[in-house]
Formats: sequence, C-alpha cells, structure tokens
Amino acid sequence: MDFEALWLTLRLATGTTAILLAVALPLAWWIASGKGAGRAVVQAVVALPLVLPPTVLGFYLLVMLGPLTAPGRLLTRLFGHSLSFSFSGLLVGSVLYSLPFAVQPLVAGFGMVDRGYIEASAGLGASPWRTFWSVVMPLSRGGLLTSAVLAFTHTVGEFGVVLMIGGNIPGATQTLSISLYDQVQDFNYKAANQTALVLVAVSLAALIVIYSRRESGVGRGELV
Amino acid sequence: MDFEALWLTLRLATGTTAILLAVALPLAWWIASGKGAGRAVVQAVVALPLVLPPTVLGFYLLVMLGPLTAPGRLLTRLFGHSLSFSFSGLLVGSVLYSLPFAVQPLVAGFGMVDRGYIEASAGLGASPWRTFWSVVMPLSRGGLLTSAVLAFTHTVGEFGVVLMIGGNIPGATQTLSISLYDQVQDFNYKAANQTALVLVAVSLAALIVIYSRRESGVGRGELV
Amino acid sequence: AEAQAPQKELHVAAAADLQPVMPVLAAAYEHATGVKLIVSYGSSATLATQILNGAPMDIFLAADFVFPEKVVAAGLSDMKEPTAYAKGALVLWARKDSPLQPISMEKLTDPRVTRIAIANELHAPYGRAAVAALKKLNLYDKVSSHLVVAENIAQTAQFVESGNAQLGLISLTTANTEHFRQIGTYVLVPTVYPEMRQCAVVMAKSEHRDDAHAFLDWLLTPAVQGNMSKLGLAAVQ
Amino acid sequence: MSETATYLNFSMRHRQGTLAFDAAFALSRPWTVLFGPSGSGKTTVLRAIAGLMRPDEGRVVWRGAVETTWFESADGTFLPAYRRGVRLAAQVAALFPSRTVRQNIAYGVPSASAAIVDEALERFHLTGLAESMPWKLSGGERQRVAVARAAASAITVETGSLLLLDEPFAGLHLSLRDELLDDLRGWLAARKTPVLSVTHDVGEAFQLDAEVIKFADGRVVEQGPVETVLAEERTRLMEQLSRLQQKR
Amino acid sequence: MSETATYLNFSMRHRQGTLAFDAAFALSRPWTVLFGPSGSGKTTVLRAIAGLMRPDEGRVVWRGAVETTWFESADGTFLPAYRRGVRLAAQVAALFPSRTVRQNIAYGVPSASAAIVDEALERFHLTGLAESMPWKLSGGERQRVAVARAAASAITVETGSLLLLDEPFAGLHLSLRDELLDDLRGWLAARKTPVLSVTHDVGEAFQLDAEVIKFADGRVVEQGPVETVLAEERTRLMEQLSRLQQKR
Ligand SMILES: Nc1ncnc2c1ncn2[C@@H]1O[C@H](COP(=O)(O)OP(=O)(O)OP(=O)(O)O)[C@@H](O)[C@H]1O
Ligand SMILES: Nc1ncnc2c1ncn2[C@@H]1O[C@H](COP(=O)(O)OP(=O)(O)OP(=O)(O)O)[C@@H](O)[C@H]1O
Ligand code: MOO
Ligand SMILES: [Mg+2]
Ligand SMILES: [Mg+2]
Repeated sequence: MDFEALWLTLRLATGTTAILLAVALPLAWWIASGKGAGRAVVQAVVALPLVLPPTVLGFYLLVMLGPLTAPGRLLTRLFGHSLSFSFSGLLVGSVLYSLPFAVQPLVAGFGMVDRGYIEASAGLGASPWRTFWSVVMPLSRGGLLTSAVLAFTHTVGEFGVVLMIGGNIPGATQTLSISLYDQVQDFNYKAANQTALVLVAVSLAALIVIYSRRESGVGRGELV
Repeated sequence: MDFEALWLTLRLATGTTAILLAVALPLAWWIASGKGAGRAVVQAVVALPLVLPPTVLGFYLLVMLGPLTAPGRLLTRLFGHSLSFSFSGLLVGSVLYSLPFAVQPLVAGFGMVDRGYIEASAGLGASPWRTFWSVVMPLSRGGLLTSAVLAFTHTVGEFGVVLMIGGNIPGATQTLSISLYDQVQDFNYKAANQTALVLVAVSLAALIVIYSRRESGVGRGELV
Repeated sequence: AEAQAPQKELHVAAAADLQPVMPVLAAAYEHATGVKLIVSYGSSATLATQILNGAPMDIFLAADFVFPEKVVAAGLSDMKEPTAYAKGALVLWARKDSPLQPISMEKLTDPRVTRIAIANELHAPYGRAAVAALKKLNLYDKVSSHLVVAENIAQTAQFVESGNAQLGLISLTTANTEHFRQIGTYVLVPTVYPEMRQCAVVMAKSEHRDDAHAFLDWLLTPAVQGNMSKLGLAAVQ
Repeated sequence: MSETATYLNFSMRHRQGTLAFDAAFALSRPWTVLFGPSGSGKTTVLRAIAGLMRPDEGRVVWRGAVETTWFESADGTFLPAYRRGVRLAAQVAALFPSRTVRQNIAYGVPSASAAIVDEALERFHLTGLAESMPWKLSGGERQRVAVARAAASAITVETGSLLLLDEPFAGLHLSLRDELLDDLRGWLAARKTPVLSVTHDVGEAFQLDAEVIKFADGRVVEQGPVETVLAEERTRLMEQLSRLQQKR
Repeated sequence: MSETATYLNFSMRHRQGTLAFDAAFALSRPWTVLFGPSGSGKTTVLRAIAGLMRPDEGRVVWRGAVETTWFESADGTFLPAYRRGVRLAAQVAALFPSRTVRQNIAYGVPSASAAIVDEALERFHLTGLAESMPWKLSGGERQRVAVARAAASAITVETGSLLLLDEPFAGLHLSLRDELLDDLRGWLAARKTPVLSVTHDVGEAFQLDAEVIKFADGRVVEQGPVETVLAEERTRLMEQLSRLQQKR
C-alpha cells in the first residue's frame, strides 16, 4: 500500500469535490430554475467532457496548459509555475472531467423541488439567497448526495486525465489509481490486489455509513 | 473519421444504456422505496466500480472472463466464445463501469417522489406495477434523463475498461474513443482534432435537443 | 475460385514505439503478399497482459525481450523463445524553439530544465532503457526530481512536444518521423543501456500460425532489415 | 331508521403519536359521514379502511356479494390497497402533475368504461377544464378533480366498491358544494356505491341528510341520523349567524 | 362605518386561462375578507398583492408610514415578494418538510423575536406538536401551522406589514376555528397588522365581523360590512339548517 499516493488521492478527491460543488450548485440552480435555449446549451456543454476519452481530454488540457498557448502562458504567470505536472493541474483536470457528475444530479434534484415551497419561503420574507440555502438545498439533498458521491468516487478512480497532465510524479501527482495501475502493469499482482482491496474496502465502509443515514423511503411531503 | 468505430461506439452506448436502465430501474426503486442496512450496502456496492481506475477494473474483468478462471471458462462455454475481446465483453465491462451513473440519479429521483402520489394511485385501484410506471416514472423523469445521458455519454467516452477487455481490435472492439486515442498516440493530430470535433459537435447537438425539451423551471406540483 | 477467397488477415499486437513504423511495414507486406495486417497498439506490458488472458492475436511484436518471454513461459507461443526482429534506439529530444538548443546530453543538467519526460520503467521498455542510461551516465540522481513519467513512449513524446517538458528521452522511431523532425531535433543517447532487442512471438492458438510465421520471416529478410534504419530502428545483426 | 344490509364492519385499536385509537363501527347506509374535530383521527380511519396503513389491532370486513376480510390483525390478513374494492379521495388533492384533468379522472377508470370520464367531467363542472394541467387549477377546482377521479373509479369497480372521501368539498363555496353533493349522492346511489365521507362542516352533514359517526380522540362518540347527532353543532352555528344581526 | 386610513390600494387587469380580471379595491379596515366562488380569482389576487405573480396591468400601492409602490405596470416597477412587507399563508400548507413545527414557525421570525414563536405555538394550540415533523400532522394541524407561521412572521415585520391568508381555517371544525379567529384578530390588532383573508365560508365571515369584498369572475361585485354583503348567503345557510328539522 502506497500511503503517499493514498494521501494525495484523498486530497485530490476532497479538493475536487469541494470545488465542484462550489461551481455546480449555482450553475445547476441557474439551469434548473428556468427554461430557454441558453440553459439547454449550457447543460449540454457541461455534459461534454464525458464523450471524450479521458486520455484525449488530458492531452488537450496538457497542450492548453503548456507554454505553447497563450492561456497556458498566462496561467503559468499567474500561478508562478506551470499547471501541468502539478497538483493544481490535477485539480483542474479532475474538476473539468467530473463536472457532469456534479451538475446533472443537482439539476435533476432542483427540478423536482415544488415551486410551492419556494413561494412559501418568499411569502415569509426570505430572500432568494436564504430560500436557496434553507429550503431548496434541504429538499434536494438526495441530488446533492449523489453529486458529491459521484464526484468524489469518480476522482478517486480517475486515471486517464491524471496520468496525462500529472506525469506520475510520486508525492506530487502519483495518485493511488496510478500507483495501482503501475502495479498491475508491472505484473505485481500481489501488491495490486492488496491496494485494490484496501481501496474497495475503505470506500465500501464509507459509502455504507453515508447511505445508512439516508432518510427512509420515498419522499414524505405534503400530500399524504 | 473512422466510421466503423463510430458505428461500434453507437451500438455499444445504446446497448449499454438499454441494459443499464433495465437493471437500474428495479434496483434503484428497491433501494429508494425502503430503508435498512441491506439497501445501504447494495447502494454502496453499486458505487464501487467508480473507485477503481478503469484499466484496473478492466484488468480484473479480463482475468475473470479469461481462460485462466473457472467463471471465465464457464462463460466461454455458455456463449460459445470468450467474452473478452468481443463485443459482448465490452458490453459487460461498460455496463458494470457505468452502473453507478445509472443507479444513483434514479435513487435520488425516486426519493423525491411524494408518497402522496403513490397512495393516490393505490387509492384508485392501481397495482404497484402500474403505479411505478404511470406515476413514479413520470414524476422522476429528471432522474431518468440524467441516468440515461450520463450512462450513454460515459460509455461513448469510456476508454480504460474497453481498452483492457476489448484489446483495441479495429472493427471488432476498437471504439471511437480508442480510435481517437490511437490517432493522438500516433501524433496524427489533424485526424484526432477532426474526430474529436465531430464527436463533440454531434453530442452537443443531441444534448441540446434533449435538454431543450426539458420542462420549464423547478417542479410545479400541488403546492403553488 | 481462389481469386474470390476473402482477403487473408493477420492480427498483430504491436508495442507503442511501432506506431509510426507499422503502417509502413503493413503497406509493404500487403503489397508483397496480399495479406492484410490488423494492428492493435499498446504498451508492451498491456499487450502481454491481454495476451496472457486470451487476446485473439496471431503475433506479438514487443519493444523488448521480457514481455514476449512471459508469453513463451505461459506456454502460449509455439516458439521456444522470442525472436528479435529489430533493435530500438533511445534519443534525447527537444523542440526547435527551445532555449536549450543546440541539444546535447549535457543539457540534461542545465539549470533551466525543470521537466524531463521519460516512459514508465516498470512497463515500457524505452523507460527502462532511459533509466538505465541515466544511471550509467551518473545523471540519475541529478535529474530524478525533474522526471515526469508517461505510460508509454508515445505519451512521453507528447509531454515534450507540447512544451510541458523541456527534454524527453523518446524512441528514435518517433523522433525520426516527419512530424517530429519538423518541430525538433535530437541526439542519440550513448548506448550505455542494455541493448533493446525488440522481440516477437507467434501465438500457439492462432488459426493463422503459418501466415504469422511467414510475416515474421519476412521481417527478418535482408531487404526489410536493411530498411529498418529508415524507420528509426536498427537491424538485428 | 330502517335497517339495511351492512356494507362494512370496522374496528381498530392503535397508538399514533399521543392519540390512542379504540374505535368500532359498521357502515349500513348509502352515505355515512365521519364528523369530528381536527386531529381526532378521521383521516387515519379512512387510511386504515383503504389499506394505506396497518393498525396495531383490529379488523376490516367487507360485506359485498361475498364477504371479504380486508384486514384481520389476529391472523395477519392484510389485503393491499389496490386489491380492496375501495377508492379514496385524500384530504389533499394529489393530482398527477403530468396528466391533464381528463387523464387524471380516467386514471382509475377501465378503458371499457371511458364514457364515465365524460360524465364525471360534466357532473363536477369540469368540462371546460378537461385539458388543463393540474398546476393551472384553483384550489377548489383541484378538490373537485380529486373527488371526481375517485368517484368515477368507484363507479366502475365491478364487484361492488366503497368510496372514501376525506373532506371532499372543503374548498368549495356553499351553493356549488350543495349542488355537487346532491348530484353525487344520486349518481352513486344509482350504482349502489356506498360512501364514507369525512367532514367538519355541519352544513355539509345536514345537506347530505346522512348517517353521522361523531368521532373524537380516536373514539366513536355517537352514531345516528344527522339531526340527532349534530343537534348541538347546528344550534351553535345558527346562533353565530344571528348574533351579528342582533348586535347592529 | 367609521373611515380609517387606507392600508393598500390595489388594481389589476389580467387574462389567465379563460378568466379576465378587472378588479380594484382599497383595504382600510384591520381585517378584510375576500369572498367568492371557486375559480373566481381570489388566490390570484393574493398572489398579485404578495408579488408572486405579475399582472398584465395594474398597481399595488402600500400606504404605511411611507407610501411604497409595490407594483406599477405603467413604469415597470415590481418589488419582489421578499421586499414587500407582506406575509402569506397559501391555500395549501407548504410546510418545510425537514423542519419541525417549531422550526417552521420560526422560519420567518427574526431570531431577536424568538419569544413570538412560543406565543404563536400556544395561540394556535400547537405547543404539544412543536417538535413534530410536518408529515406526522393531520390536515387541520398543518393548516394551523401554516397560518401561525405567516402570522408570527407578519407580527415581527418592523415597518408595518400586511398579512394575507388564503382560506386559513378551511380544514378546521367550527368551535376551534372561531376561537382561533377571535384570538388571532386580537393579536394582530394589538400589533396593528392588517389582514386580507380569503374564504368561501359564510360563518367565518360573520364570525370575523369584517369588511367583505365579494368577488366573482375576476371582478369586485360588492364591498362593505358582512351583514350587508353576505345577507343573501346567510339566509340560504339558515334555511338549509332548518330544512331537515322541518322535514322530520
Ligand atoms: N404518521 C403519523 N405519525 C404520528 N402521528 C400521526 C401520524 N399521522 C397522524 N398523526 C397524528 O394522529 C392524529 C390524528 O390524525 P388524523 O390525520 O387522522 O386527524 P384528522 O381527524 O384527519 O384531522 P384533520 O381534520 O385535521 O385532518 C393527529 O394528532 C396527528 O398529529
Ligand atoms: N397559472 C395559471 N394559468 C392559467 N390559469 C390559471 C392559473 N392559475 C389559476 N388559473 C385559473 O384562474 C382561475 C382563478 O384561479 P384562482 O386560483 O385565483 O381561484 P380561486 O378564487 O382562488 O378559487 P378557489 O376558491 O377554488 O381556490 C381559475 O379558473 C384557474 O383555473
Ligand atoms: O512498450 Mo513501449 O513502446 O516502450 O510503450
Ligand atoms: Mg384529516
Ligand atoms: Mg384559491
């Protein structure tokens, strides 16, 4: 078991999930709370990273973050170092690649919130901001949970993008999934099995804890 | 543009999505319509394929479906041919790998259906089967759409699992994502850009059409 | 009736460094014999793993001796040992617009260098050769903190080509392509690393064993071997 | 009061929150009204009869052409809601949001009896709203659709059914309510479909001229004709309506 | 009727489905009742005042300490709901499902005025249910929570507010309703919070002894004291209650 890689993976997955939720919440709410060509286009664009194979997406990112393009040079200037082959670069890649998993379930969840609750909140003097956090979010926690779990687990297992823009540097960009891959490629099946087992067991335990706290059954609202 | 690969990808994504929905609908409904340790465990297990890097998952599948294991030999006997390096094998791998994307949004969607609608249906003499299809499904179509879109697009872009158990055989298991990967690996950027562009443009158009048909705004239910 | 027979096909698993090479060889072979080669590329390790688990290949062209040997050891080949079909060469490559030009081995320790791309030594033969060479030249400790590791030799080239790494230890097969010669230059890495004997094995279960052997024999003919250097490889003798 | 056949025997003992149910009654008139204060357990009784909840103890026996035990805690019998010949319009109108008014009403009607849907639309003054989506309806309109939906379905049950209405016309003004009540009573009586409806409205009970079960705190206080059981409530209401007149 | 200050001027012209609104009225009594048949547009008027919908044409002007234009179609003024000093209890009680009764009532109350929450719980007979989740409540209990929630919030608005109640006690039986109405009226009057409530119940209007706006088909038919405006309805109800008595 490669603890350095495990630690890196945890940091990456946590960071990615946090950034994703910060981006996805307002974006999903904007998409869900209206209709129109603009929103449909944005929703479609958000889903796009999925249709490209991760290594190819990683390749394009690598080129874009590199010194040959203007945005790449600008970002390098801004961050003081090149984003490729760095932890920040991994974050960028993981956020982009898992964006669909974070946004889509939230849009679906928000879309099922009855407008009546939102109006009830406004009718009690609550601002849209307060209504979103105090009414919409608690009602959509199923979608939020799905978003967070998919974003986190997908980042833990992410491989293609990370391999490409990370450069497999131990301690900096070698995540557990890459270390596991290397073990398999090296025909070191004993180590690979052990790593995979730990990964799966820990994830399983965490997920069971999370899902056990889920509220019972289908929604109990106002209509029983 | 590799039309053979495109056609293979379309068949694979369609087949995977169809199988996934057939599996995910009853599974998600079972998870959502009750509470208990059993359901939490199943829901957690369903999310597991995500934490393993796809190539590693593909590797384990490859070993399991291959001639070196008893289940592999049994399946080979049953199907008349080895599942690995065949279209059926790709289907198995893609279904397994995209299962979380199909199940989780459905669970979230079902969990937001107000119990009152289900009871109204039962109080009109509808069987649970009819209630599920005529009441629960229309109410959860946001979750269903998310499931289907994520499963389909994720299969289009899927790469690691397919590469590993498919073996990159042109015409048989070389999907568009692998062909695109090969073009990039071959430094054939012109072809790669063209393939990526077509893939992205077609997906974008399809997704925009799908999302434009989405019903307006947040849910309008009984509480306005 | 024979003219109507479907075209003969041969399934070839080829290491990533052969990606620029195989199309040339396949065209020549099809022209000469009418047999069509269907090529699946991957790193030597991936291909070996797949073959050990039943990949329906007729012949495996690896980038070294180790991986085909695993296939022989598993009893999946009809050959007693892998046959070398070419020798690979490692080069140090940089972009033409790099401040490190003109390129030389000394540039590996230039203070401006922060990223050097190599292939993964665990499963890419060119990676193993690169690490061996750096160690032999007493450079490894000086550059190890600058290494970025790609999964195969083609990705290694992409790391330097895109400018994200300033230098790359890549295969001559890649450096020798039209595309790479236009945008960069290279120097051969001194052959202090173990010789990269690229070996092939024919699969015992193949239904086209004879055709596969015929192809391997063709690869070893003096005419083909004589052309290897144009493709960035060297003849086996 | 002439004794007629008994449609349903009901008994239930149950704890729910702070409320302890201990109630038993029989339905033997075409229309029975369950009358009682808020929180007394009326809705819960309806849900127990419909099979949407399972009391701790008790039995529900349907006496149609054949006698059927719907629920019997002693031997664990519990027929799920959809297998009891009962139809329910709940207290809150849960109209299916993606179906029009017509489709909502048709939901519980076998396609062979499609004509019933039009009849129900007309009887409930909903013809003009037939193609409207539920979210466009006013509160009273929704209420009418929910009742029409349950009534139309009850009428088409073949083996004899029981219609349960939870505050069916709570959202309607007097004149429309009375008109609908009279009409509905005639429609259901012609089809021999007995009704148990919940109300807290004295006027509604009088208008129906029904058997009344007065309910309080999970218990049956009294059962009998409306003018006997609700005499006190009527007096109170009439006083209220006269008071102001006198004040001025 | 003694003339007092006007709280609100309202006018609206609007098409909605088949209904054409053309209504104008002023609120100048502490409690005004909007009375009218189902589908006449009462809820829509409340929503227009609250800022939950935007009429095609019209204006809503609040006359508090300072006069504020909430809506003016001529110049495009439209203050969103939460910036009008108005509080609304809608026709269907949309209680926030993940909050207890107490938390629901506290939702619209600034934390500085937390004592109001306990007072509201007590006045609405909800103290025993304070920690219950909404899905455990009966229909009438939910209704009370929704009204308590809006009233508690209205009372704590600093600059003077208007309370809108859409059929506040439709789910309650007579005696409790009357008690709550009287109590609520006193509570709000002490805090000078005017009320506009919707009802279709004649008894409720009389109990409130309020100014009544009789509404039909999107228009104001009549406005004035209850015994004048609803004289006809009262007669009808009293007849209904006497009829049966005489029949037997
Ligand atoms: N699921 C539940 N869990 C706990 N208590 C409940 C539940 N459902 C209802 N109750 C309580 O049981 C009592 C009876 O509720 P019920 O809904 O049967 O009353 P009701 O007579 O229909 O009242 P209303 O006229 O207000 O609708 C109420 O006090 C309510 O709070
Ligand atoms: N969003 C909408 N779109 C179209 N028509 C609507 C919409 N909302 C309400 N209506 C229609 O406008 C009319 C007035 O509705 P409103 O809800 O204001 O009536 P109401 O007087 O409150 O009736 P009730 O007493 O039944 O609640 C109704 O006929 C209704 O069908
Ligand atoms: O097996 Mo390779 O060609 O060194 O990636
Ligand atoms: Mg009730
Ligand atoms: Mg209304």
